[in-house]
Amino acid sequence: MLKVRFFSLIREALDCEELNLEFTTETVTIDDVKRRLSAQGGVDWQDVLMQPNVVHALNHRVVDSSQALSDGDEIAFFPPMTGG
Amino acid sequence: MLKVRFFSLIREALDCEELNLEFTTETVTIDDVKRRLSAQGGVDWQDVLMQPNVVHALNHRVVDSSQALSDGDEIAFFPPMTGG
Amino acid sequence: MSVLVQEQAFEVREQYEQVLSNSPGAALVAFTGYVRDICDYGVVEALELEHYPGMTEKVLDDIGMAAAQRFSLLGWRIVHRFGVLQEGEPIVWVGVAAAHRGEAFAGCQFIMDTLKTRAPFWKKEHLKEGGAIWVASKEQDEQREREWRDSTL
Amino acid sequence: MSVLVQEQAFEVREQYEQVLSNSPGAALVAFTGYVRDICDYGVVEALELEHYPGMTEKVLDDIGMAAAQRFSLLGWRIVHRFGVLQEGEPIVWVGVAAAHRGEAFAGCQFIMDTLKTRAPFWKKEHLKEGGAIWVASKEQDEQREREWRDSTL
Repeated sequence: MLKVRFFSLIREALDCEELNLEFTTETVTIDDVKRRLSAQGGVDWQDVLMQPNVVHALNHRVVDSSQALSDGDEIAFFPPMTGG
Repeated sequence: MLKVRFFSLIREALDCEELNLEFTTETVTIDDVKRRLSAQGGVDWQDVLMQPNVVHALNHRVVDSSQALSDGDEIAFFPPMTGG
Repeated sequence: MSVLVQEQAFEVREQYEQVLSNSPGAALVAFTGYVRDICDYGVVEALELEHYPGMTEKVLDDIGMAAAQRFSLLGWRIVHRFGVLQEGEPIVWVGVAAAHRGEAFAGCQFIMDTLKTRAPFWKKEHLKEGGAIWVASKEQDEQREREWRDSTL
Repeated sequence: MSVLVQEQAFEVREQYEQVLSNSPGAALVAFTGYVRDICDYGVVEALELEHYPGMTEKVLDDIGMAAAQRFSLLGWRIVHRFGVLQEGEPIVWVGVAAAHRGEAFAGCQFIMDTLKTRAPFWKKEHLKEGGAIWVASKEQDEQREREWRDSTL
């Protein structure tokens, strides 16, 4: 199972904080996860997740969207940070 | 009258905190004051006051030793500052 | 050598003590960021700060340790609040101690510049006139973080 | 917008409040300098600070006002102690507030660099092994102050 979390503007736009996704041979990278969520969520999800400035984290570290995944991983999608 | 004050290493070397000097036509600049103090204090005073890094203040502002004086002025001699 | 992420206010004297607790150091530089009263869209009533629990602490710890190594820091502490904060309230406090002031200034600035673009916090400004808007990330902040990466200092 | 020169210790929270008292500002940078434990000649037991009453306050005020103008500061405060201070005790605290963090860091650094070479304070280090020595001014400090004078920032 993959845990997928959404923050800030993306959480609001998708109206979703968190979901679980089965880990399969079709969800090998973060890009695969984005494609699968876009397919099942429809055009609204696609618009949000495919924005060029979406940041991806894997197990609490920012990574490239081509990053390979393992079963049990926690993935997160969020806009650029604005702390401090 | 001119008030002359000494601080830090210079105060210790001269064993003097403060003295008054009559304001005359021969004490027109800070350089004149140094010459007069060296003449009356002897070679020890001359050695201390003629050191190249001595800082001169006139009425609480650092000035050049050629600065012209007025009666009632406060002059001070001290080494480079080391605060902070 | 420590990170504090919390909703509540913090006592500034305690933070100084934390920075100095391990090693005295001769120079301490501390940055505090407060909720602004004005933003691009009007007068700010409150700031809402969302963060990513778990990731936040890890990233702040990485940033502090990187700064400590790069600038020979003798102590450091990063305090960042989340939740709803009123205008004028402190949001973030970063303190670093070093043997010399140059390292302390640079270390504190490095932490702030890096934290701005790397720590998972998101600000939403609630306006006095009503409505709320997510703060957009600034190109200037990205630029500052890149400069540290390119610099050999 | 204020200078405090005193022998006693000071409360850090009060200094923050002083800096913010006139205008909130979104960024505050504060520097604290402490008595070092080691010097070139041995272990430091205490530091004796002599100053020039009357001139000190005037020079610190000039430096603060120059910084305020140059870096658009919204608030500033300079606290400097004199007399005999023990190892680890705070000597100086400089806090500045500005709308943005870049100005706050630069303003605080400018005040420290200028104060080091322009404010009439002299340090004498009392060693644990006995004896005392006047601290020599550093060429590096003079250099830093010159750089601000030559800079157009």
